[in-house]
Amino acid sequence: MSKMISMQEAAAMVSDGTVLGIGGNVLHRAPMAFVRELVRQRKRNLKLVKTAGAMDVDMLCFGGCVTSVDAGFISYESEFSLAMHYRKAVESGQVKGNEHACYTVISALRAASYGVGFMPVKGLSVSDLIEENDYFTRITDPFTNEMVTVVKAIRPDVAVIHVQEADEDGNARISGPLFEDILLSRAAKRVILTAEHIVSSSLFSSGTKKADIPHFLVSGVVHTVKGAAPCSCAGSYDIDTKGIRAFKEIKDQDGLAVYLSAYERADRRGLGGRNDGKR
Amino acid sequence: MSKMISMQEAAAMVSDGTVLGIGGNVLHRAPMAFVRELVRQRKRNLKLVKTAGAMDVDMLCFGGCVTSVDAGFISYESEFSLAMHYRKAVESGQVKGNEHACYTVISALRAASYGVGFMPVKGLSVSDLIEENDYFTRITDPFTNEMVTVVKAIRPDVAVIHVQEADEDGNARISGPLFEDILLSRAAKRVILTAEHIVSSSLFSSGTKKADIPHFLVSGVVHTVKGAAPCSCAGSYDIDTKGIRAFKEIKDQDGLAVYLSAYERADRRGLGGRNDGKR
Amino acid sequence: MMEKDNRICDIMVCAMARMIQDGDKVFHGVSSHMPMIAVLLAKELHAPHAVHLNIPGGVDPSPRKLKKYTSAGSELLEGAKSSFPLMEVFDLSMRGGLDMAFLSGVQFDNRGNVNASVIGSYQKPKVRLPGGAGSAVLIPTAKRAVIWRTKHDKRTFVNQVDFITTKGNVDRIVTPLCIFKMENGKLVLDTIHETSTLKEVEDNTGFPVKYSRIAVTPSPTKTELSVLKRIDPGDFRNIEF
Amino acid sequence: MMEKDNRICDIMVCAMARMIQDGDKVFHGVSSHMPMIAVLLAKELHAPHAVHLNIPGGVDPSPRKLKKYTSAGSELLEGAKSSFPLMEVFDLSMRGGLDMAFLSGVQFDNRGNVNASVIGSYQKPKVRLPGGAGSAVLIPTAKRAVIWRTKHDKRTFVNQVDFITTKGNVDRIVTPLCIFKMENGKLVLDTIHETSTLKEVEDNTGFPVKYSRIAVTPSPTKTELSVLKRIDPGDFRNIEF
Repeated sequence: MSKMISMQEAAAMVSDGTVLGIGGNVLHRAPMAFVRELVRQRKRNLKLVKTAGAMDVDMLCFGGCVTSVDAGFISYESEFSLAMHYRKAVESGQVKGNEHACYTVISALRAASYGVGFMPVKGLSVSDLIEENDYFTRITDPFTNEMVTVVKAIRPDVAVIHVQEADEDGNARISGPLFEDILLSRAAKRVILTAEHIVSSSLFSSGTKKADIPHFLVSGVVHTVKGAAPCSCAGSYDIDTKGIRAFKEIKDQDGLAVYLSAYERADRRGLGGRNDGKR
Repeated sequence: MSKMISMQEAAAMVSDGTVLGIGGNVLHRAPMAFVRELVRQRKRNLKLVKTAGAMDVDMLCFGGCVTSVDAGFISYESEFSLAMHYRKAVESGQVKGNEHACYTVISALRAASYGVGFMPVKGLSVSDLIEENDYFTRITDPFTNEMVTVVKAIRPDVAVIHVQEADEDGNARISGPLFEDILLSRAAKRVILTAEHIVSSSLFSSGTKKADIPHFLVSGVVHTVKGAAPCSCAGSYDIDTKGIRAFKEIKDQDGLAVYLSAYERADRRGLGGRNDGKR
Repeated sequence: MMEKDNRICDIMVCAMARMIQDGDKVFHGVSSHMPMIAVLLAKELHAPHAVHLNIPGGVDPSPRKLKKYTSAGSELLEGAKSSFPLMEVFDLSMRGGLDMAFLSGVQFDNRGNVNASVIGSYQKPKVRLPGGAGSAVLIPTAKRAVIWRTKHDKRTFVNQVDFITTKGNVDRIVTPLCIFKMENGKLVLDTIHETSTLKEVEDNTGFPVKYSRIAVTPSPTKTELSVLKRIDPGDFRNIEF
Repeated sequence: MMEKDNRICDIMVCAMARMIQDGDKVFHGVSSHMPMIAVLLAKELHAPHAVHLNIPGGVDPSPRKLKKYTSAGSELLEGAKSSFPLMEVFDLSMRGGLDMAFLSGVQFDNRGNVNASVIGSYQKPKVRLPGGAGSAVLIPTAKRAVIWRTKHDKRTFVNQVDFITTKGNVDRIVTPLCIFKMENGKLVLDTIHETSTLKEVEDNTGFPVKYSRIAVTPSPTKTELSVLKRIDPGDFRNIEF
């Protein structure tokens, strides 16, 4: 059963208020085309979830789409430095920055994927984060009677993951670093894939490496060449420095609209439907 | 640093009373050569851990090596039927049969691998197992106030896993079904590998599939051709029906000694040392 | 009831196959030739989009040759497009995503309690059973748990199980004589196989058999039997008889 | 102290490399060019059996070319024999198996408290920082946490951090001026770089600087500098200055 849809249809699956898990890590394999479409569709009150985000989270904050961010780290790393839109949005009170260790996001996603309400976390022992956030608390280990910090489960309503290869049914394979994307695909209620290449299913059944994400977890597949750009996509392309710098230099919403419209045609090239983009 | 050792040295790493995690599943990729050596070395009071065991657990019970078994299922499946030595050992009180669901073994290993003392388990809700066993209890989810069953962590002192390919340093790759062996390799304090083939490290660094088990988790590697026989080893050999039937027909300890000695030479063929069995 | 030529194993496997709906994510475990073959059959006929999940983790495998001794071997990876091993299947069920699981047990009572653990007391068992494998966590969490058992006698269907391994979403219990269903928390007779009779069911059941109407388990069709011969040429669906 | 030709980045990276012992399992995360290069350097020289762990998960990678913009890219999978991604590195640390982690933060006090979260109050921050990434769980669990920070001023080394993101097994803090070590729960001066002076350290530290004796951070050797040039031809160890 083909799950090929257009970018517009895919983004329409994210309603205002959605808890949205975002694949990739910092400037790597972030689903930027999908993120741009969310901003174009003027989504509001999204609750973002990511271990370590960068341009994706920053752009959604700039677009006014976000009400909270659960993450361990939001920054562009050394060369491109801070995520200023995220930072300002938190400082102004527009966005609630729910700080995690990257590992407590992982633990919260594990809890969701195991169908339980919380996960004990060894390392978070001495930290003001525990008192300041209602998603952390301490309980007693019933076997040892020692105190242990636990984190509340995070079950994203939707996870969006950019992959190098997917078939029409939604079987997908990630090349290079997986980051937390396999876990994310299990923890979320629905999964949307954007895929550089739409491949024949037989590639997975006859090849040496099976799909990392099975079709039955996936709700929609968008054929999206350069779907991570200007972020990197392992094996396909590295970052587009100009595209990142241009974004960082935008001053206002008009500038953002101009920036987004420059990508619009490419982002929406995958038209959906069975024979779209098949190679 | 070569970790190649002989089978005798490897089995000597298992002292009496060891909590021993065993790789594979039912009649597949069980580390039978290692199990036979444990019986030959007359280990005592081993505490076995496995999701679904068969001949491995049965033979160790027959050999009088076992004091407890934590498992979800112990049987040879349909054709070869029940694990009678295990069964009798539990019924006589010689062995404590700590019944789990296979999933609660997985959850207990996950807890150990995450460094925490327990793991919440969604599914174990209505069951006499909870009251009858001190490794299960119910606690309150601090976020939802609902009751949830938790299982106590199991951290094996030693895990033994039979793999198709390992290098001398202990990097290892499993072909075919992984079962719970990757998790087991993380949960245990020490890992011993028996390997059908000792391969060059460059196979992992240059090939398309990296090692599933990294060398730094591994304490010893034994070159063990037919190390899972008479159980199956995916891609290498299927079960040896005669070898299984012959074991099931043994009546007493003398018969067991004869059976084990027939395998002794083959089991101990890997001599340890740097250049052993290199291909 | 009239005696027909159909074998009990075929009646059972076809009945189990028909319980699988198109699109269902369905799991079977070890020692489960009949459910394994039922899943393969359903996918060939009315439920091509059912998702076959198993212990080795091959999603929708096309095994070239089934094995007599196992339903958890590497052949269940053959032709699979993705890998989703046991651990993940459990997680899927825990978070509410498994539609159907085929499970077994050794003792059942008419309140849906399942015993796969011991006969006698747990701490000093008269008989130690192999264990419930996935049952204790899957029967409560899979949307529908279908139990099959190749024995139907008063030691299997009892007034009160010796030990409650689990209880939960039991939907049907398929036996060599009949099919029970759970209705309002009670086990009631659903259908009787053409090879059996109501009296035979009653004589071999340790609790009073309840039913609203007596129906016969639909016979295997010619198509079903011919597909069965193709996917299970070794007749492994019959090894437990 | 005499002024020498050595650059601060080289002094810091070489000092960090020397903290890695042969056989150590050592992790660095994002925005971590200096530790990444320190690990690669240590493995080339005194610690060939150190195990290089990172976010993409390549164990002991041999990246053909480092990237200026990231220390978490796919080049860290190149040449690796096994894959052990972030999630697994965290688990390893939680169960006590990580020997060393390079981490950062923005504010430190002399009791070993680390702030990577906010300046001001958490709920209404004056400045929202990027976040501690792995720090909050790795600093307490890695056997030795080494912190590096390319700023050394009174806003960084404070009498009392605004917020305790974490506290734990801080072993050393490497700055552009000096190296602090934790001793009996207090931060004390370990060595001063040849490019700096005690006065400069004191003038730029918000708490009284304690020390038992004043030593100079060992200078980079010719061998170290030549290996650095080879493994980091783009001079990414210097990008934060």
